Amino acid sequence: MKKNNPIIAIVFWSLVSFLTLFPIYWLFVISVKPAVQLFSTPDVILSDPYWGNYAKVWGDRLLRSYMVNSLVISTGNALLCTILGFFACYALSRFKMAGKESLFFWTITNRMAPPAVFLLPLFLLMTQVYAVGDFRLLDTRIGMILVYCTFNLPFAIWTLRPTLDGIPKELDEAAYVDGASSWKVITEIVFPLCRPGLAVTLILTWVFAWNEYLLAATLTNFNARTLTTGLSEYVTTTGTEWGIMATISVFTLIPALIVFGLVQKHIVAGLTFGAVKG
Amino acid sequence: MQSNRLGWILLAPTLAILFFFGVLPFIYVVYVSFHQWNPFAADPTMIFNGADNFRKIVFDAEFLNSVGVTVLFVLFAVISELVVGYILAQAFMKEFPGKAIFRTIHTLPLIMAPIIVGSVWKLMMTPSIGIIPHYLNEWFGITVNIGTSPVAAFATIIIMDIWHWTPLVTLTLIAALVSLPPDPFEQAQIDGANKRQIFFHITVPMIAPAVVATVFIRLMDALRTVDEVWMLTGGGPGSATRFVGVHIFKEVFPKTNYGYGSTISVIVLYLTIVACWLLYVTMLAPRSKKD
Amino acid sequence: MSNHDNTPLSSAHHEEEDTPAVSSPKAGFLPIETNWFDRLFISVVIWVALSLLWFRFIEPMGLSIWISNAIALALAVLIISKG
Amino acid sequence: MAQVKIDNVIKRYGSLQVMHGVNVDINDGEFVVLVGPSGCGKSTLLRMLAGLEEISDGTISIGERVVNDVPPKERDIAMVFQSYALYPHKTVYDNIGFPLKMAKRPQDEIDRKVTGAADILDLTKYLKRYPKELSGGQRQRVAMGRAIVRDPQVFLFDEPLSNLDAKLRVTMRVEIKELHQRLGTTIVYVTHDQIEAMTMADKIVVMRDGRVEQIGAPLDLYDNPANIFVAGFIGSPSMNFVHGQIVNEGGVRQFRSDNGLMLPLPDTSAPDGTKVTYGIRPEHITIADHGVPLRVVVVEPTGSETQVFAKHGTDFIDAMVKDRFKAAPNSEVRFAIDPANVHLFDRETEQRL
Amino acid sequence: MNTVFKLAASALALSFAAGMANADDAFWKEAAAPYQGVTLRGVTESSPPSLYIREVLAPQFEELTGIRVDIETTSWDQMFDKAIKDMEAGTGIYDMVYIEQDIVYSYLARDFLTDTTQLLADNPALKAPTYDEGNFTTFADYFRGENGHLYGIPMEAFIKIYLYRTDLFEDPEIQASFKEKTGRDLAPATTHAEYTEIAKFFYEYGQENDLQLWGATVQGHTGHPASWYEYVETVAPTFGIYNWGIDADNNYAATVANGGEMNSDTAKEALQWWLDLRQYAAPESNQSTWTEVGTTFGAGRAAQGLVYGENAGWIAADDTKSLVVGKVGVALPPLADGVMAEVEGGEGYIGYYDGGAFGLPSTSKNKEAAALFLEYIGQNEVQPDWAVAAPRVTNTATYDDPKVQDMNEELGGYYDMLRDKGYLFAGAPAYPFHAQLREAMAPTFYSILTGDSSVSDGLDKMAEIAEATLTELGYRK
Repeated sequence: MKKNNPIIAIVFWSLVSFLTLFPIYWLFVISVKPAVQLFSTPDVILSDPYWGNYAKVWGDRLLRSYMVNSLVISTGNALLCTILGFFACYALSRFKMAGKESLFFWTITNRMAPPAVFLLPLFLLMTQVYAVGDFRLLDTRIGMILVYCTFNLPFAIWTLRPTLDGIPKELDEAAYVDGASSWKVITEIVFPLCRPGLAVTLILTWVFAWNEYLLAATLTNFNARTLTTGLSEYVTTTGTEWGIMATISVFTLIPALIVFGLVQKHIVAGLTFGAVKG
Repeated sequence: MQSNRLGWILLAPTLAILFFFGVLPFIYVVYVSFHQWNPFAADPTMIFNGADNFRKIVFDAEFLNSVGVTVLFVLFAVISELVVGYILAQAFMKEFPGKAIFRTIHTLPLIMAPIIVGSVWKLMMTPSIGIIPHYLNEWFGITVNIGTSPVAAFATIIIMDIWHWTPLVTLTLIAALVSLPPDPFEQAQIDGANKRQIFFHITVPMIAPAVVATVFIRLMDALRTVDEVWMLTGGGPGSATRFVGVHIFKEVFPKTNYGYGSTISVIVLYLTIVACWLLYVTMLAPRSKKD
Repeated sequence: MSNHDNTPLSSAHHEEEDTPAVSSPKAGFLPIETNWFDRLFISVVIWVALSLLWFRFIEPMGLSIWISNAIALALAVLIISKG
Repeated sequence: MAQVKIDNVIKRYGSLQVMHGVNVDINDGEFVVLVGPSGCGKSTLLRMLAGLEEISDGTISIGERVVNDVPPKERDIAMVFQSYALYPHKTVYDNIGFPLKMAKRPQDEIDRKVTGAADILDLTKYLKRYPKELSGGQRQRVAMGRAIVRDPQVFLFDEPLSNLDAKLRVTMRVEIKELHQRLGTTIVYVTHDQIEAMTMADKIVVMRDGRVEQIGAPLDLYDNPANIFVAGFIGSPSMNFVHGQIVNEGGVRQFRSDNGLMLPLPDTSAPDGTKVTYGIRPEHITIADHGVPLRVVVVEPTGSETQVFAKHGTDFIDAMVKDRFKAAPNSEVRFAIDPANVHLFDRETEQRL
Repeated sequence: MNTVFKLAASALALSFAAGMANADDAFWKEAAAPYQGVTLRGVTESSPPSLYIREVLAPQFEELTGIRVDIETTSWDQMFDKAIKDMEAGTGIYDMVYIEQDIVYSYLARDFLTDTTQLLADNPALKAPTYDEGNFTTFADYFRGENGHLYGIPMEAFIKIYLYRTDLFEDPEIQASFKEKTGRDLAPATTHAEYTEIAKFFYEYGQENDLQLWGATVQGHTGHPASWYEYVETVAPTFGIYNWGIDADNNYAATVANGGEMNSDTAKEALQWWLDLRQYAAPESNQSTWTEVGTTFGAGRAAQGLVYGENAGWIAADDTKSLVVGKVGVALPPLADGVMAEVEGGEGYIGYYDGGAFGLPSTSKNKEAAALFLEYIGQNEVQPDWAVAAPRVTNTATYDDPKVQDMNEELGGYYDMLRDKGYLFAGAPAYPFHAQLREAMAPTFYSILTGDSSVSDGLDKMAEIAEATLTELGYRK
């Protein structure tokens, strides 16, 4: 009906984008400033960038192994949560199980737990209960993948439920009539149809896992430390190495940026929290 | 047809993981919450003390204050995120050049780790040296000091949270708006509703499920906010930004007050679950049940 | 409208399809549909809330927490059986 | 109540023109049906009338007023959508009362009008229900109720029956027609179903590709279609068309198809050799011994009538006969055609000769 | 010290150590023989001395003995949490834990640590010829148990000192202007009043000349315990309030009413003096922890300040981080009348002797191998390079090394002060409840800093909270 003026939209969005980008830009500025310049009058415009921090971070073998751990843990966790969440939502949306709405709600509550106090029981469980012989879950990638499920699996279920509910049951039935097994119905009919929802769930759980700090800091020691815990090594009583921290931060942003960019177009299609039906 | 057994099989791994990594620790926390336990007390063992921790908590001014500021924070942050997110989502419903790029830019903060967000904002907000206080002072003569002004610190955290999490709200609202059928809106135009009336009578009720679902996620996450605040203000100035997450953190980390810390967590979890449950049964469940 | 008679249109009584059944009104006194687990949860919520309020306002006056527990238990029985 | 005048209306989407100067005059109290195949622009025209689409050029007036720039709510119209567009979160009562509430009418008036409309539409029992708790027909009537209470100058219906089953569609057709008679309001009704158009309309507007092909009373269109399109569109089963030319064989002017089928020719001024399309409606063909010989393809008895499909080469002709008729496939049948019922069209322009 | 510098230094040290390869090598190889295949794990704060262990000493040790050493470096609060959880739960993850001087009492109270003296006595094969407890400075005494045995091998030690800008203090124009304004010569303050006067002078000087310069540093974060530490460790002792104003021998009394000093008039005067200083301090001081105080001073934004010794090193010498290299002088903190006499007399202290040690948790599964590594880092031989890379001194012999002497020059005589005046400083009081008590009082302390509560009311309340908390913890009867 109304003609919208693209100029206004562009000006508006440029402003919003400026506000959005500025802290990220500033992160970058900090990463290319020598430490000696950080605590003096700030300049908005970047001049004479200093790449020493990048050289240091890139050359740090520990950080490289943290990067690998981060990738393995967040990818493993995102896949696990998305697949298990998909199965769970399929069950919740297709079966008439007693009390399934309560079950749905109570799975979500796992995300509400304030993390700090759960660290102690998790530590005890992972060192003393979930241990076989010399192997214990603490400080392992698989352990972190499982621990991250406590907040990501509820999220996956929450995001995927409307997607599953939105796929007509008739499709399953048609496939059964055509002779498919339950497994085939799930994997070949329903799963592909959920792709946008699955993509969004995958990316968001991945980002949540990638960015998690507190659990990783406490429940890993040597073998499974992640990039975010690497950050904490530069906050010390003898000076916080902001430049290095910012550089690591920039490094943590890049994979997230790539993953996010890949599924951009699915995001809106897949985020169907409480979608309205007719 | 399919038997319920398959349903339970599909749910089993989820329930197992949540049981072993969510429910068991929770049971342990509840167990500890009835004990006095500080490994650095004169008696470092776990001593059962009945409901004494709960007796203490209802008079604990620090805790009650932290609940208060948390509620205030969550209200401010989530409502602002909804309003800003809705405005931006609506703005995205129109076509304009470069829309895809702007949308990508707008979602960027989402991918940043809270601890990084806290660090960047700390550097930007450091009194006198940070770029924001510096130029606010230089250009407008406004002095902003998050070290002395509770309002400035609180506002900074809210702005930071809006900056960080509005994109999630925007995206879910765009998804909700895109999936709305156009007919009721045209019908409402013909029925004589003006813009405001359409918004309140048609748009709001029709995107309400998406809004509530988004609020739900944001509420849960905002209540757990620790990393950003820890980096930015450490809970200060005074106790102005000592949110429950930060409060619990201080109770169990430096103070190693495992017993009472567990009690606080149990109460916080209790309050969170009750709030979310009310939201869920009143706003979300009825719709999903009837469909 | 007032100038038209309000008798149903001649064809309106040709009821064609089945009108879908509306969910039956719930049985209990709670304002929402519940199963036993929900009601147990509600009882626990009330018990905790009551206990906390009791600790804060009533126990200092000398009334034991067990009174609160008894009330909560009674409420729980009522809610779980009748809710 | 008012007359509606659509004057040389053009619609463009960017550089794409989809409506090419449409003119329609609708009289006060008239039931006008816009009909045409999907994509012909009939819904767009209706939405322009409603104010939901912008008018690129030309004018639309309702009553005395040009409404080009008048927002929908001020046009004093009511509209029933194909999807019914019920508000899913409002009860039947609130759905019907919504326009009145928007107009800030007093509660007692809303109450009176809503119950009145509910009475008429037999919805009284369902006022407290939500749309999803109603059957398709009931939802449809709620949508109509919402239109009725506004007491508008013009009712707009956008394919309101297309989501209903066949039997219900017949019932609702009667209902809408009855409603029109009772209220006497101008109605503009869009459908792709020519039977709806024929049975309900005072006046039919046949559209194709953003143009009006013909305007007229139902039987006018049936008897005197202006072109092949209208002829083929109006009437069921649709008209037979055979391509050929006028020949004069031994002083008898006849029609000879490209396959050599000879058919009787009505009076026409067209000269011999003119290439024409020959149109004859199935219901105007009888079976008689003196008719044109053809081979039977299929015979379809419907009880009251029998439809006979027959061919000659690649020319197919079907007939709708009153009598019971039996014939084996590929046997010979003779179709008698009264030249008075034959329509001739120019093969190039497709216009009626 | 930035990483590049450190790594360069470490490469140097490695080659140096290799060149020095001496008779002791035989001992290490032999002693380590039974422990081949063992991996030692340690947790520490990622401070420069610890990073030196991770990057230099651990690889050296591995090369020498074949025992792998993994050092986890993390933030201060994470380190404590992880070490405590491990030792509390008895998981045996760590073979070495960092012990900050103030937490050693907590660890000893819980028997978390292994008696290294005893361990070496019991296993003579482990005793390295180059290792001797007598090599350590008196700082090691903080890590001795009641039996006088050593429970941690010192690895870093600093004093919190008074740093001032020599370029400003020695500028004749500034000196003249100061004299004109105050009637006395500009020199590092010896009393609190002088300190404030100098702060005020430089604050005004900065304002008048439109400089990014303020009068003093204040470690006054309004939401971080650093501010509490500056008050109790640095400011209060100079007024004669020791050990947080709590009398450990008198049933841990804190309030004046019960015989404590936490809310005494002197304590209030001390806090008030410190708070008043903030008006002359850089604006970021209310967000400053020990880190930012160093950065503020290093950025040349303060004329003087009380700065942790571990920061003095890079402020004075590292030009990649500091703008005031070569312009830093050190002095003793300003004192109230009579305090020096008291301290010389053996009662109290004038500032914080800070540092940490590496301890061997009782729960370790590789005690013997860990003891070898602890001996290794305790040798005199490894100290000088370490002291240069990360300014800290734990062995008396280190002071005399030429490299350390050069460093001393660069640091404006900091090492001399550490050696000669170190006895005036003291570690944190021997309480097993530091963090517990601090966190209990912190909210009130922060409310004093924000002005929500007055100094007098706040300290009164803090003293009460302290007693209540100690009662709850079971220390105060």
